[in-house]
Amino acid sequence: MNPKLLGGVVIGLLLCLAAVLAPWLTPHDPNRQDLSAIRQPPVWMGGAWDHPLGTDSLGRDLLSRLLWSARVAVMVALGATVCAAVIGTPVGLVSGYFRGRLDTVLMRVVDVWMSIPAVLLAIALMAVLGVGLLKVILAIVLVDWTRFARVIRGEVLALREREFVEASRAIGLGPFRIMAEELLPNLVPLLIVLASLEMAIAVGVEALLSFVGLGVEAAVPSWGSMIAEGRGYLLVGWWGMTLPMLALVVTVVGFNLLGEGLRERLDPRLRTDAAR
Amino acid sequence: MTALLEVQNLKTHYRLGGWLSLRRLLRAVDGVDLTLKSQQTLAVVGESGSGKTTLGRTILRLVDPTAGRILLDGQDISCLSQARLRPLRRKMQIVFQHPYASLNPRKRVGRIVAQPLWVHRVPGDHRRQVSELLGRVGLPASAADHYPHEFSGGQRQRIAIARALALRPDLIVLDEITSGLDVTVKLRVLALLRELQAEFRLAYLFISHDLSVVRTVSDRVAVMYLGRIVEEAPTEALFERPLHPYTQVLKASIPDPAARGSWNPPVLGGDAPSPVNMPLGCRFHPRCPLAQAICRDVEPELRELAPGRRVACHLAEAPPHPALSPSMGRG
Amino acid sequence: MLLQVKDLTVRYGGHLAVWEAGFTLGEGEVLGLVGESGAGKSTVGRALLRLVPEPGRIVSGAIAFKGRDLLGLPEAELRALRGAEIALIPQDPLAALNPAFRIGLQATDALAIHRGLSRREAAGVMARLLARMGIPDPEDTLRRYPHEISGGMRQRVLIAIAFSCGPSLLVADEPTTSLDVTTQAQILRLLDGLRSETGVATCFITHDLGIVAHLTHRVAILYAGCLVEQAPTETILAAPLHPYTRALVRSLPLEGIMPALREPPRACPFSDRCPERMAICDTAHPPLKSVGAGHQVACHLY
Amino acid sequence: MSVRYLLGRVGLALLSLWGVTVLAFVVLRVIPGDPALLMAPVGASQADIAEIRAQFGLSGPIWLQYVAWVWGTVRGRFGKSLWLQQDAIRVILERLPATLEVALAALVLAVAGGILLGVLSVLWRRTWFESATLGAGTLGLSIPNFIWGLLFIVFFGALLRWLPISGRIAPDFDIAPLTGFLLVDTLLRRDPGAFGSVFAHLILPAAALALPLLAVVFRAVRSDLLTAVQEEYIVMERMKGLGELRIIFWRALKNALIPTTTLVGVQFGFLIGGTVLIEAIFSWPGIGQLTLAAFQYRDFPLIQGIVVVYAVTVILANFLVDLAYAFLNPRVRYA
Repeated sequence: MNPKLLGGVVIGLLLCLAAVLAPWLTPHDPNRQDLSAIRQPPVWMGGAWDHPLGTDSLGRDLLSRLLWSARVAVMVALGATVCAAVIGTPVGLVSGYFRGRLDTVLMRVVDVWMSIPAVLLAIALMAVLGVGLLKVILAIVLVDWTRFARVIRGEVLALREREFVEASRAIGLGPFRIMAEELLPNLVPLLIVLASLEMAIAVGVEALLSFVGLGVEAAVPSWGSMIAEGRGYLLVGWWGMTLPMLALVVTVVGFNLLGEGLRERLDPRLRTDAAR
Repeated sequence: MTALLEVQNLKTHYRLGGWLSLRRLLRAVDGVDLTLKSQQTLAVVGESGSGKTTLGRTILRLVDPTAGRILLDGQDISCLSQARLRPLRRKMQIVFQHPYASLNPRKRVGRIVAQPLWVHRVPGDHRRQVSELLGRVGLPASAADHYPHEFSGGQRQRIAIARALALRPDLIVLDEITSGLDVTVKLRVLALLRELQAEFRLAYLFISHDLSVVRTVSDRVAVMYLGRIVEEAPTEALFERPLHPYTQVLKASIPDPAARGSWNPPVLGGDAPSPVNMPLGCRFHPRCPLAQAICRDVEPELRELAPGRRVACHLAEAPPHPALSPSMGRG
Repeated sequence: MLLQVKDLTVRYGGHLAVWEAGFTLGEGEVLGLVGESGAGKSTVGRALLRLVPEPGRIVSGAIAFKGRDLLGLPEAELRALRGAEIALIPQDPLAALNPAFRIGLQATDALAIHRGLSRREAAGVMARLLARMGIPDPEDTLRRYPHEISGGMRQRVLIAIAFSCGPSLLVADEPTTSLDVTTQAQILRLLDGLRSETGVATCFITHDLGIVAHLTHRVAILYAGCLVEQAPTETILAAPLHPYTRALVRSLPLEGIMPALREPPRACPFSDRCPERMAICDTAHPPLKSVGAGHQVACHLY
Repeated sequence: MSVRYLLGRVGLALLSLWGVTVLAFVVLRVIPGDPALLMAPVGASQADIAEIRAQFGLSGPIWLQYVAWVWGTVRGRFGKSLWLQQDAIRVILERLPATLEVALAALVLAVAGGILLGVLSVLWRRTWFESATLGAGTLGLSIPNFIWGLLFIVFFGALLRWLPISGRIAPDFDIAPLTGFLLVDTLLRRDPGAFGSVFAHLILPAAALALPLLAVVFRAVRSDLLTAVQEEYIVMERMKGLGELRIIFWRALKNALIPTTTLVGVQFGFLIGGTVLIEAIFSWPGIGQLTLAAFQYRDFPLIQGIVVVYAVTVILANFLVDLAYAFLNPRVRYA
């Protein structure tokens, strides 16, 4: 296992662990306010062990909130990635395999989709849909399925010219069976890498949306909203903003490392940069 | 003997360019007639751009023809839908040029060779059939459990041959199958093909750019130039006395190791014109050393100069002695 | 001796591409380096220019060119030799021309660097050279991009580049493999004409014995990175000694495939395909032995 | 580059533009149900809603609504901003230069920096520099640009206090807008002090915006260069006696830039989208900052205008990228 992959897997496992075990690991209810203990510093800065990472300006325990936020991150990452892949992959496959007019139309749609900046589209969708975890996932999927469609199509265009695809046509396989049996297995490495990178993007977008108040519900802790809240008292308690930021950065970098590590291991020649 | 495959005035044209760009017509195959009898080998020889590969794929309907007829066992398959074509695929198979691209890298050899069997719902124990096929092409039965990348180029061509044989076809199109192989391996594969032809009663359409390979395997040779057949003859007759100027140049261009010091290849004017802008008249006339006025204006028909010998050249004359009888094999 | 190669060993990552190959090349001589793909012939050719592609590395040996040790030469001095004293004609003319630049720029590099000509002067020289090679409108060709001319034309351009500075050693690395037969014949004729005119010593890498027969004076046969036989061309064609050479010359099919070379070789690399295999073949690597006038063979039979 | 290619690209750009109007229309109108309700301020009466409906042509069949909307869009009429009570398109155009200024600065920074780092990391491969830039590259492209913005504010603004973190120019300068691009305006006015202030204000937001793209460009240039230097034609350049520096900077780089260019085209959308948050974070008076407010106030005309202007910018940028691609790649006629 290369170091990137190792780093990615370790971070990913820790994140999943934190997400699954959050209810048992956390010392406090993440939403319990304690106005008698606001903006307490972490222990290494003279805080009390009761709140190992300190509290925010409403006296909520930061460690608990961070761990609960990990749940949101994991759900968004998995949900959005799976859905985007499920929508984008068939579009890319069909478009690349049949080419011709269908391809032209589908790719123009993707082009148009991509000419509205992703952030703007996500914000617009959230403004229209209203806040909520499922809606965040939906917005990310609506924005990001194009990424899968484009990259998969590019790969299919190259694969379909390979002689083994022609060989199965000569045997008498129909187009959809060729896609399922000949093309899809060859797309698996690319899909795995794309999915890891997509998870990083999804976590980032969720944080961004929550940061501007268009993400998950206010009652659900999320790194994005924690960053936004912490920003207000930056000068009196830097940890309020920095700790969730750190968690977010580590997570995103972790998923990226996972993607790059997987690429190096599965197929170093994969071009996935266009997917970002 | 009746013809297994008969191709009449076959044309495959491609449109180049698209929306807003200049539309041009690439005439890859442009009026080909040929006949292949069962259990015989017809070699189609040509340089790059001659349309030989497109011809092979059109005959198998991997590419759709623009015009003309393809008769397989007397049945016209040139207009059948892909669904109607599917059962007929048992009769005709293909082996491709690139041993590294023609096998799906993500499937084990066993599944690759068995694929035609289950696609066509062939009864019986597929595993056993696969090991028999592998054994027949000179590979151990254990090869079925390995992936293609574990094999050398020659071995992969054998796997591809085994896959083509699985349905017991009558016709196999061999598309440049030896061009990526080293000489000693190439000779071994050619020998295998000859053994299999007798055993499985196969007819081969052997597509190649290499005249010297063709000589050892084929009964008849058709020489293609820019989408057309310019000469067709029994193999030995063609090598002894090529009648078309292009065939003569082609033959003389190959350096023969046995005749050291006496090689003096003929000079052709320039490079081959492309199938996109075809010259008027005889397609070969801009490069032909013998071209005359008529060659610039009139496209020559493929004429039968002697029994079994057809040439598309205004100037070619029948050989002084009658050629070998047309259906007799390699001399 | 113009070129003297001794015990050349090249390694690619974990495996050996060439093992202790040695040969010489006199002024005006043409040596054919023959072998199948993967036998190490191209690697030897590139090693002569110290251009073995990564991760390849010349591990040991010596290459003396006009008495200078090429392997010990600093990079700057080597650059002064490349393109001027030693030239290369590559295998695939499309891959060997940069698709993003006009042919004129690429064709005048060598003249500009080694002869100090301006680009304009160099283009003039190049145009005359191309005209002599039968290119109808050389000025126009120089203005084009590589993808706009045919394969035969591209190879003519590369040959012109190779000859432009009057080299004394030419490495021709399968220069016609990617071309059609009729084009190949013309390019070979052209190349042979230029060679005999300039008298440049040539290392001609090929797998085609027909080309060897007509263009070379001597032949070295490589198998799995080892030099197995070396002799004047007539001798090789008329009386090959090594069983592998015999299979090549007499077009005999061989079972099996060429193995990757183990290090150091403890057996004859050809033993498992050899029709005349003996017990010793599996236990000892046969050294190259002299068996006649300029004829050497590495086989336990002799 | 042929006229045909140019025409084709113009056609594609127009087609995309048309598609954007459909998409914007669909997303903003069809999905949520009644747009008039969405637009209406909280607690609006039925009469207010009816008036909104009339003002924006929200009654009648959907295709008629679309036609009316496109017709308005073509003439740049999005209506009056509900929040600012001004013509929406004027508000947007007034603020557009600020957004373009920071976006262009970021683009230049990303492309120039990315290419430079890419070339250097190939030139000095197998040294500490390569590993350092590779690590930084992963970090650069992993972290979303609003996080970069916040980090910069904390470090360079709050802790080190090196650079300003809010606005386009220090309040003590008063520059009447000419072009709207303050870097240009201060130069035209020959006011070096103001220019310095504008420049200082630009650095952090532009850098935050640029970093992810810079990392992408760096990695693309690097990997394409590494591919190129293994190519036979680069071996031939070495063979002709060219030096390594010259080969990488003058020959291989052009080959590497061809695929990189397309990538920059795809990525530009992300950069432009990034301005929404970066402007909010740095109180940058452009349309990005306007966006969040427009959504907050449900300012429908303003939102429409912003979406269309952003899309036009991206489409235009992609068009320019296509031209650059054709310029670099002699093989392209019409892909």
